[in-house]
Amino acid sequence: MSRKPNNAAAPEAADDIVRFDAVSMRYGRGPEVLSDLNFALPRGSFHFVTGPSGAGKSSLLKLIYLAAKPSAGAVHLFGEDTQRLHPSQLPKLRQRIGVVFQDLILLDHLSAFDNAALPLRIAGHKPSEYRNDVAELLAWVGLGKRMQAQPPTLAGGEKQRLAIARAVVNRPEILLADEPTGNVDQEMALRIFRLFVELNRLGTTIVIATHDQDLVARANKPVLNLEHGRITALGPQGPRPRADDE
Amino acid sequence: MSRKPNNAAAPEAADDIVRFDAVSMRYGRGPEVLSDLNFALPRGSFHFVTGPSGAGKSSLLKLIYLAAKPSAGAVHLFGEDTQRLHPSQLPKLRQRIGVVFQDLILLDHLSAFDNAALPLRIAGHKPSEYRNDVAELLAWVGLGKRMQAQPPTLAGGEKQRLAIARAVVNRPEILLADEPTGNVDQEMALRIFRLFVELNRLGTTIVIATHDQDLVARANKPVLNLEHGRITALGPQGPRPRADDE
Amino acid sequence: MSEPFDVARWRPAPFLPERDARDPALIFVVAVLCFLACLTALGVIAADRAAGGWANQLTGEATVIVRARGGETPDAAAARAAEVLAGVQGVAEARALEREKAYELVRPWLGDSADLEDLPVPRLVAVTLEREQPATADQLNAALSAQGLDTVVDDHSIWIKDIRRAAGVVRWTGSGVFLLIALAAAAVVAFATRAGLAARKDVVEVLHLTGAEDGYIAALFQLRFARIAAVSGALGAAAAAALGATLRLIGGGEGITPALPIAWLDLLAVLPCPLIAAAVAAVAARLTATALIRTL
Amino acid sequence: MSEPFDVARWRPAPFLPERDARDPALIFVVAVLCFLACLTALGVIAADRAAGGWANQLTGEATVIVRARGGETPDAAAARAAEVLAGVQGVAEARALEREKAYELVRPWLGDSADLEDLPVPRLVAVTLEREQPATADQLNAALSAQGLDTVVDDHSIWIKDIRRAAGVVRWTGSGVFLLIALAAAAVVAFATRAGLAARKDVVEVLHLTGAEDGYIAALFQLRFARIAAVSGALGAAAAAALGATLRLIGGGEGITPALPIAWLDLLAVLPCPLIAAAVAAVAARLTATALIRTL
Ligand SMILES: Nc1ncnc2c1ncn2[C@@H]1O[C@H](COP(=O)(O)OP(=O)(O)OP(=O)(O)O)[C@@H](O)[C@H]1O
Ligand SMILES: Nc1ncnc2c1ncn2[C@@H]1O[C@H](COP(=O)(O)OP(=O)(O)OP(=O)(O)O)[C@@H](O)[C@H]1O
Ligand SMILES: [Mg+2]
Ligand SMILES: [Mg+2]
Repeated sequence: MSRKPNNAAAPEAADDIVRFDAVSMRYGRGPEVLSDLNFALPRGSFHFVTGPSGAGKSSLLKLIYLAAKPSAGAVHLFGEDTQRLHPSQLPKLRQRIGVVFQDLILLDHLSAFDNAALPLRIAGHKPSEYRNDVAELLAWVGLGKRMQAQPPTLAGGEKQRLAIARAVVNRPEILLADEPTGNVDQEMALRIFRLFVELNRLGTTIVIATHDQDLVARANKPVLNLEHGRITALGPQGPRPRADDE
Repeated sequence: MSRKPNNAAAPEAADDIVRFDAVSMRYGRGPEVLSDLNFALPRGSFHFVTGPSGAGKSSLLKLIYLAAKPSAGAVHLFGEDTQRLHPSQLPKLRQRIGVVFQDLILLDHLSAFDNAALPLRIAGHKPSEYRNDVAELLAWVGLGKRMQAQPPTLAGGEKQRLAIARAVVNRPEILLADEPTGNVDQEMALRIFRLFVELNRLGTTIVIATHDQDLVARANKPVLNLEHGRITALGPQGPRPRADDE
Repeated sequence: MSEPFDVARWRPAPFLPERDARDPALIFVVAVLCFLACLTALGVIAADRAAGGWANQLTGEATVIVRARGGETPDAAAARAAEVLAGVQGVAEARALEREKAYELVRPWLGDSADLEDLPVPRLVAVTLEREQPATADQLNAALSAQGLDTVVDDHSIWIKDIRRAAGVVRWTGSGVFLLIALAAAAVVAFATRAGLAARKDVVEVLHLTGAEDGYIAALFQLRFARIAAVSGALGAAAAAALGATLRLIGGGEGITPALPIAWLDLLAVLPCPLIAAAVAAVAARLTATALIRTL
Repeated sequence: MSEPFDVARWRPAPFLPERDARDPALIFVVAVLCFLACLTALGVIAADRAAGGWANQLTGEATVIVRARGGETPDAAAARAAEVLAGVQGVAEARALEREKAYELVRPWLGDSADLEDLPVPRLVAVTLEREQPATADQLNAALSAQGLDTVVDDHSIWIKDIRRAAGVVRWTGSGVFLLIALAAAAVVAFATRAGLAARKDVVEVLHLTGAEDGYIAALFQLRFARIAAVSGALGAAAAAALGATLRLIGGGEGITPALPIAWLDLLAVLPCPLIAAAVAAVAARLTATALIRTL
């Protein structure tokens, strides 16, 4: 994680996949929930975002996955200023990002399998090409026997794992996970973390917002701590050009 | 927690608020997710339910809050066999139970305040009688400034605290909480736990399903561990006639 | 956000979002259905009343053409026929018309030049029938031929039959269309209720699990749709009444076509529309909601 | 649950639940609207064709009654009138009818006894007018009186005006009702789309955030409702055609009332109904969905 001085128009690093320049954000006419954020995430990095409830973790992720717009400053994604892009260009960018939403948002009427395969379908791939991969992934997250089940019939932890499967199935360039282990036990949390590490090794940039202090402590990855919408602390590794190789 | 021998028609203890007699449960024509459960929760007790994802924790709670029926055996609630009750009697029983659902289910179009006040309204109380209590409770869980916000505009942890407020606002005789601290940090988790203990002290019987090993370890309360729908272990305190006083 | 929240002024918000209840498309659809239903009702009423009036008028009278036979003069034959007819059961009055009446009918064909007095022009007898049990053409004929009179009886029964048939057709198709529209309105509401429940499944589930009675939850939907339907019904009825009034004003007592005379009083027929619409909606919503809540 | 899941046989399920698309109430409502629309269309077509037919028939001909004047015999007057008329601009043919035609009309009034040969019974001249620019009654009258003929011209223009006026009323109210029904159908679909989007907000949100284009999402709703509307339209059209056929069978070529003669060919008018319904639904759904997706 490379921290930049405020208001400095630093030349863009070619391998910064995400860059925030003096970004502030508010919902509607509410107060600022994020204030003057400046940081960059190099391609292939792995970060945690921590902070108390309401600090702005989810809001920060929303800016990256293009579900919200900054009220000030610029969010750069894949080297592009997201504010300058035409709305019609956004879908293609979104297809390169995988997200585990904090409230999961699974499609209740589709099977677990269909839910997991969704990003591949949207991206226009053929079922015959990907169905085996999807099945393998679902088995890996422990849903091998529940592939035909609809989300309302899944246990809380099963839903969470399904949401994770959907987020990673497309081998996204960036993976954003918002509290991905809130409903699973420690063992499963570690298993999921290992999946993320594996993806990271294959090149995916990873950002995880979490309250799970255990996981953060064990993971030994750089941490971005938010309080009241401001960055207050950086984790053990500080700014780094590349994520470590585990 | 008082464990009973299988198939024994033990005379009902007057102060068992929940009693499972050889209870099994399945969804539709699926496999059994709970098998042959026998236990009783004395009035005023405090229990954790633990176990891996999919073990049946939520299903067990659903049987208690009357959202599901056993496929075999009998669930006794407030000394009544729930199977023998006429459907028209169930609403009154449900009003005596507070539930924090695993997926929260808040009413998106109502304010946080209205959401929290809902059980009191259903029970037929007058707004003027309870609105100050509701406001106080919301302030206590840290939502004092968000009382007018609708759930979709709340942070994950805020939603969870709102769901907890709604569950306890009615001073229920039984409080069931399904993973109530999955989205909050350790500090808030402890705060919530203290709220539960306080309620327990005032007489509420409490059952919490959770993966939070930290919380369970710290709490020093009896634990009911499920694996594949069966009770495999009881926590440190074993069967107890009354919950401890902290 | 930091809007100040005044606890003391808090009032519980409705469980179902108010904005759902104001869907303009739904209101429009139900209003159109009510409008069509009212229009149908107005049409049936007007047609029925017109047909009834005509038929009544025609039923009350008959005309008999009397031709002189043998040495009898036409006038004598007509007088005799009137006498005979007056004696028939079901005849209130029979009156031989002045010869001029008969001449009037013939004159266009013969021109002024012909001396009609010299010709055996038939005479007319006007018969007024009793309201309750009017004599039939057959009865009149029988009585007349029994007295050796050469007559043609026209009791308008062919016309009456035609009018009655047409009125029957209008009444039946009208009722059918009306019923169909009512069913369609009920179906719209049933659909809207189902959609509303689907969209607010969370509301229903939470209320249910918090201990609300099924009837209480169903009543939320029932009330909402009854209110929407009442508003839509009022709109539709008002539009139909306005159209009716316009037709009445343009066309006078005869409406825009003489076949459909609208009376001012007919317009009152739209009054129950909002009530009926509300009732249909309430029933449809209640049934739908109860059925869905049962599945919880 | 333990149903075996065969990955190799997996096919992607539709993004919008199929069962939503089969809501019987929605199908019924749209079908009823289509039925009413088709009925309206059939009625308008039949009435229009009938009116057109009558008017055409009446426009093509006129009848002139010729009375002899001075010493001329009726037959001579009629022949002269026919000659005069044939020379008028806009007359295709004029033919004096045999005297029997005139006698037929007079006989009921005079009885068989009268010797009509002795009377100055007027004669009839049948005039066939030119299709393109038919002569008016005034022109005929002028030509005839210029030749000193005592005639009455009946070109049916009063009837034609009445028929035309009635047909116009039927056409305009029919079109109005048709349009209203189409609008109602569009509103139903708009409402259903909104309800569908509200109930499946999650679907829309997930698809949107996963990188689906807005048009792709809108197309899901558009397609679904177009399909529902097509099915409903087919049902409504079939019902309307069946009713039309029944009327035609019961009433013969004249329909159930002579005023509404239905032709077999008219029934084909219901054919475009499913297409129109689908188009209206597709447009309504697309507009509604796009507007809502934009707010994401
Ligand atoms: N859609 C919204 N409209 C208005 N305010 C919002 C909205 N979403 C979040 N907020 C507010 O913004 C602030 C930050 O929310 P955010 O969800 O980013 O917090 P968070 O750090 O993710 O918290 P948590 O750990 O509880 O998930 C909170 O005060 C929240 O109430
Ligand atoms: N409505 C349902 N229909 C069918 N199967 C269900 C349903 N709900 C849960 N299940 C299945 O029953 C089993 C137990 O589920 P349950 O939700 O009780 O687990 P849990 O212990 O609460 O897990 P978690 O910790 O992940 O919340 C799981 O295999 C789940 O898939
Ligand atoms: Mg969050
Ligand atoms: Mg659970």
